[in-house]
Amino acid sequence: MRLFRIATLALTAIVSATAADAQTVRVGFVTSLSGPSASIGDLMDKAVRLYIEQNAASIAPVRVEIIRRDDTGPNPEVARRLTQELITRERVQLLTGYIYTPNAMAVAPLINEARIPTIIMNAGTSAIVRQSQMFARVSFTMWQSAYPLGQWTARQQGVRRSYTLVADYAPGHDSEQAFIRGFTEGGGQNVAAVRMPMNTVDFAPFLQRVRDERPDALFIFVPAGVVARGIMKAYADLGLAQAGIRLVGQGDITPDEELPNMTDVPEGIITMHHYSADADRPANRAFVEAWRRAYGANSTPSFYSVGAWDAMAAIFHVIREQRGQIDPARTMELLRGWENPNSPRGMVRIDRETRDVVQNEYLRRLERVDGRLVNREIETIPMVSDPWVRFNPAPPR
Amino acid sequence: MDQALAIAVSILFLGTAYAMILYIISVGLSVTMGLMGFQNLAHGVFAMAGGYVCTRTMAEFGVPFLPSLVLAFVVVAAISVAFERLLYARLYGAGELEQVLFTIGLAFMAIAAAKFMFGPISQRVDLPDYLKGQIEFMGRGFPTYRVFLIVVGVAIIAALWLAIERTTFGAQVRAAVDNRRMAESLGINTGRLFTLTFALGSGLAGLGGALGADILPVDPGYPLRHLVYFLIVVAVGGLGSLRGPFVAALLLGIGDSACTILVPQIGAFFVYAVTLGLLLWRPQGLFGRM
Amino acid sequence: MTTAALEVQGLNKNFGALVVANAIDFRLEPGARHALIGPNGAGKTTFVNLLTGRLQPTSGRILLGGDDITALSQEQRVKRGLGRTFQINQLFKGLSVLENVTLAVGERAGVAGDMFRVAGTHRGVVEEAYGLLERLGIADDALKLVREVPYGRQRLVEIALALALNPKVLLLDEPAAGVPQGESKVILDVVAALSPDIAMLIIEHDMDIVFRIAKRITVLVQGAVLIEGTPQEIAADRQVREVYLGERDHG
Amino acid sequence: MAPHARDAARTSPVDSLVTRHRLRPLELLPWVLVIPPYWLFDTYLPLGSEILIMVLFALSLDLILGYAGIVTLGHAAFFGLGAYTAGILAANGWGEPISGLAAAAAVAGATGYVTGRIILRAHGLTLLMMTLVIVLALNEAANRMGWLTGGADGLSGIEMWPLLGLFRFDLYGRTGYVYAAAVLFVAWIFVRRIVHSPFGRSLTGIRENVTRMHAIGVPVRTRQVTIYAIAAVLAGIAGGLLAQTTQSVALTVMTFERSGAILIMLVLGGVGRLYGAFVGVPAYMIAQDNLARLDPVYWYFWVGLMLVVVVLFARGGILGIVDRARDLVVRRRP
Repeated sequence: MRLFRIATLALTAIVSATAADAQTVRVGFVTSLSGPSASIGDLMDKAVRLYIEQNAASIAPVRVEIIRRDDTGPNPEVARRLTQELITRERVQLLTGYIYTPNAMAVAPLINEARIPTIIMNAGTSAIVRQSQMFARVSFTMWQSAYPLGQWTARQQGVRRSYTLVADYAPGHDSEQAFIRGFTEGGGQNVAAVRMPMNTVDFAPFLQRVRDERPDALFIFVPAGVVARGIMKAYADLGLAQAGIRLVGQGDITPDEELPNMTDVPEGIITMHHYSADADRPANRAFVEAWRRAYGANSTPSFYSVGAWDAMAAIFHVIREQRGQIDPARTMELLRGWENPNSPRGMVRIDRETRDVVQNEYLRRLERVDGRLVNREIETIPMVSDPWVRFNPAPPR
Repeated sequence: MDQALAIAVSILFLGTAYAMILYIISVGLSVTMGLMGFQNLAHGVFAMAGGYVCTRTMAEFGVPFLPSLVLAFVVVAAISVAFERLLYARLYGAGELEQVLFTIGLAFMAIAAAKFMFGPISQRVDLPDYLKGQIEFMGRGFPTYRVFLIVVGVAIIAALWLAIERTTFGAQVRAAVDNRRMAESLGINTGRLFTLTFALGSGLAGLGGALGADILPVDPGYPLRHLVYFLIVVAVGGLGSLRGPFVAALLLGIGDSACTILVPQIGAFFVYAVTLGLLLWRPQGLFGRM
Repeated sequence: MTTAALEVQGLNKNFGALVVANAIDFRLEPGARHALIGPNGAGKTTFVNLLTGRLQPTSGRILLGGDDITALSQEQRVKRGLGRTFQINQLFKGLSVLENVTLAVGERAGVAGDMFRVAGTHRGVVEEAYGLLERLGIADDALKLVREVPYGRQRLVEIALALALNPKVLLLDEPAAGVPQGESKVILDVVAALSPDIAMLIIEHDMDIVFRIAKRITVLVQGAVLIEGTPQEIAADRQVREVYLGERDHG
Repeated sequence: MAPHARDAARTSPVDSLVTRHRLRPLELLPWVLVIPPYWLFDTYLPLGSEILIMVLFALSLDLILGYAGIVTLGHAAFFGLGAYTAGILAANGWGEPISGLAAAAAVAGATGYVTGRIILRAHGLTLLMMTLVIVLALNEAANRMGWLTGGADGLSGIEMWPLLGLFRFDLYGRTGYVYAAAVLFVAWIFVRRIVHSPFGRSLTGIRENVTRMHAIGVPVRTRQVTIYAIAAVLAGIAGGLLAQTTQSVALTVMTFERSGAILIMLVLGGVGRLYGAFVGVPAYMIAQDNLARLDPVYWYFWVGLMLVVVVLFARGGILGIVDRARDLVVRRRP
């Protein structure tokens, strides 16, 4: 029996070697294409296709084949099964995608066992990359933006008391802790940390409470999308801005794609994020232009798209360097320390030690330009690595 | 003391505004469920449709806000007649399970259709200037739109209750809810009555969806996202009642804001606990009959 | 005085201000053939529901074979020998006639809670059910689904379900209701042939049936007992003729 | 029901009822079909395991929905409790699979018993809402107890010990497949026995007519609570299996959506037939696996359409259609 298994494995190795000889690199791409988060998967998928279209020539004669799978949302069992199938049936050499943390966590044992380098496009919980030596991440972490935002807020004149309002789930908890840590380390005092149930429909009572409390700054985190719009609306309705309460948050509360529908939201909201579609960098202008040419003038890429874009850039890099012969160890070596100075988000790097993303965080101000709301970058905090790692050193192996 | 009063006013004001939306959307569900004994889990679709009618007619045809609300009512009521005659009517005698499945199926299809037609992103609502900002009253600011919601809500409720209590149509509806067989034997055409009631209820849901679009953003996920709240209002209020869902909506709206403002740690459990408790205490709902 | 098969003392039931049972005193003797009559809305079905435990009385006592059963649940009353039929069929329409009766027999025999042996192990139960069908002359329909059986025969299944419980007291709620005149005879024959050990209370509208079967009659009007007596006494009573039989004379 | 009655017309009525429980050869078909994929489609084994697990889940739902006639939108609560129980045990150093399943069954069953006692006095919309609210509340509890469940990040660090101390859970999912199949097989024998027991028959009576069941002396609530708890046990085992074979648990194990999905799969196969689960679940999941790949965005449209069509034209689901087709053929023959 054991012999049989060894024989199968050997055969498998030969088969995959032959596949590589054909100069096609097979990449498994797991994201959500149906269900409530289908639009996120769509933003990622469009970026993947656009990248390949633009850069296919750069790896010729090697070709890259993307095998897409739909994990339907935060369903780790589905993501795991699809990944398993991608590895065993489709014989992929690289994996990428993964919007949700539980999905990424669930595939860690698989990629460990099969030794498949996996580049996370989105999932943002700090601890993920520690789950497997085969993970690298090009997206972001909650701490990466919320912590420096806390520090920055503490430095502002007249801001001494902050109030945090986050969606009551793991990413929200991360953001809350990161912001409060940054803010209190900077000398501020957080007066209340309120968590809002995920099914909250009317946010006004939460904001009314904030108004009555009169903090100097209000930090909000909710998942991007309909919820973000609802809470921004309530912020505007209750006149918190007029009451002198400054709103700060991560990019999720003013997502680029929702901005056209956020009417009446007051200018001046400060957000910290690694990407805005309106950023005035040549690489970004080219990216957005190409995007609109391909997908229509009304279509706007978002940070999801940029995560996918840079994941593809990293994948193309390892393919180019190995001339299409993907070796897991060598691939991970290539990913460690990989840099892309020409990302739409500016410089981005995969840390040599942690395999996690290091990138600029941009402080943006919500402004009305030609009658339309944009997140204008006003300050850059260069090359931020995940602060969480510093506060939570990995246990010795 | 002043502080406590201010908090109480906030709770009542915000809770009532929210309750108005919930009630206007849900009352139709209560009446049709009571009248026809139909488990309709697709009711949110009509509210979503109202939201789309309102936002799209404003965006594409420049219809002003108030007329677009009327349009939402009329268009959704008209669509619902087709639904009722062609689809729902076939299942009046059917079992609970069939009705549940059928209406979930409709909701799924509506979600996909909405996504296909309007895209995945929520709709923008351009309120007229006179509804923006805040109204100063007794030295406090109140969001104008929520004041408007309460005023319009009260007007609609008054009109609705008058219609049901004072008109022949209303009398027929009440008779049919009480005892369908009896009503039929008195020569009331219950089939037509169902259709009209259904249209009225769905139209109101459409209107509620449109009125609420600024607070509950309209997007394809709408029908399922808010379904639980609509159902809670109906179940807690009691089937076939006008007053029941109103009390339930107020309880839910005000209770939820009170909980949020006073003890946010309890979070979502408040709604669940209250619902379970009330249903255990009165399985037929606050104002439902056995 | 012998112990009554079923006795009711000062039974009251109100729904809010509406009084549906008003100080009812009533005795059903062992082996009785007793009829309960009264105009529409007199509270006959309510009375039956109070007896069986579907409704709880506001006050008063119900005794079965001398034991107070007022606080007992429907199930417990059935277990003590109180069986009933319904005015409108309450059958398991999607099951066969034999299965219908087998369910009742199995329940009475106390095997129905058995979870780990297949139903076939209890062959005696099925045989008893089939025997009952033979006795009532509906064995031919044993394997038909109830909903495929004509209404008149469904009424017999209704009675079979009650008999399967070996009741000491049987409440028959309009056993021939809804059955065409020609077929009702079969049902009445069955009723007439019931064991004399069973005390029977028949709730009826149809005076022919009442006078054919009942040895005693109680008249219920507006939730209260108007009068009780032999058929002759009732037929002769002026009050009864006014409130009840009167309708027929004029109709 | 009808086909049995017809088959038996030749024997005596009593015999036909007494022998109803006998195994018909066709009933073994699922078990024959389970075997070949192990060798033939070995890269599909993870999907296979998931199908087997969902069949078990649907089977448990059939007990309360199809047999006892209780319509619930909260059955995923028990699935989720089972998944979290097995998962939390394994993530905290107890990775033994079988005892993990037993724990999952116990937790889910106890919850089923308690909630059943509380809510089963209601019916209609009220009952529906209570089942719904319970699953929502449990989901929220799991979300907020991040220290135990991992919250929205999912439960990570599940490490399973080899099954029976011998078989490691492997990359291809072979062990998981055999394990799931074996558990389902045992559960099937158990469920089949219950369905054909006097107890099971009395459940059918409750579904068909509660009023009459009361009138023939059936302790209706007790029976309903019993079967509700049994179904909860089986759902808990299914959830535990999912956690163990996929070594992951997330909040989505315990949602209204999952309750709805399993209901849809069961209805697609056919309710109250014992084998509806075996037909509906694979049909749905294989269709989803294929269709969703072609046109994932509008998958929900097709699911919705399927539901509407089943309710309007094919109430017995796929098995109902098969029955009717067979009736047609049988009747045509002289």
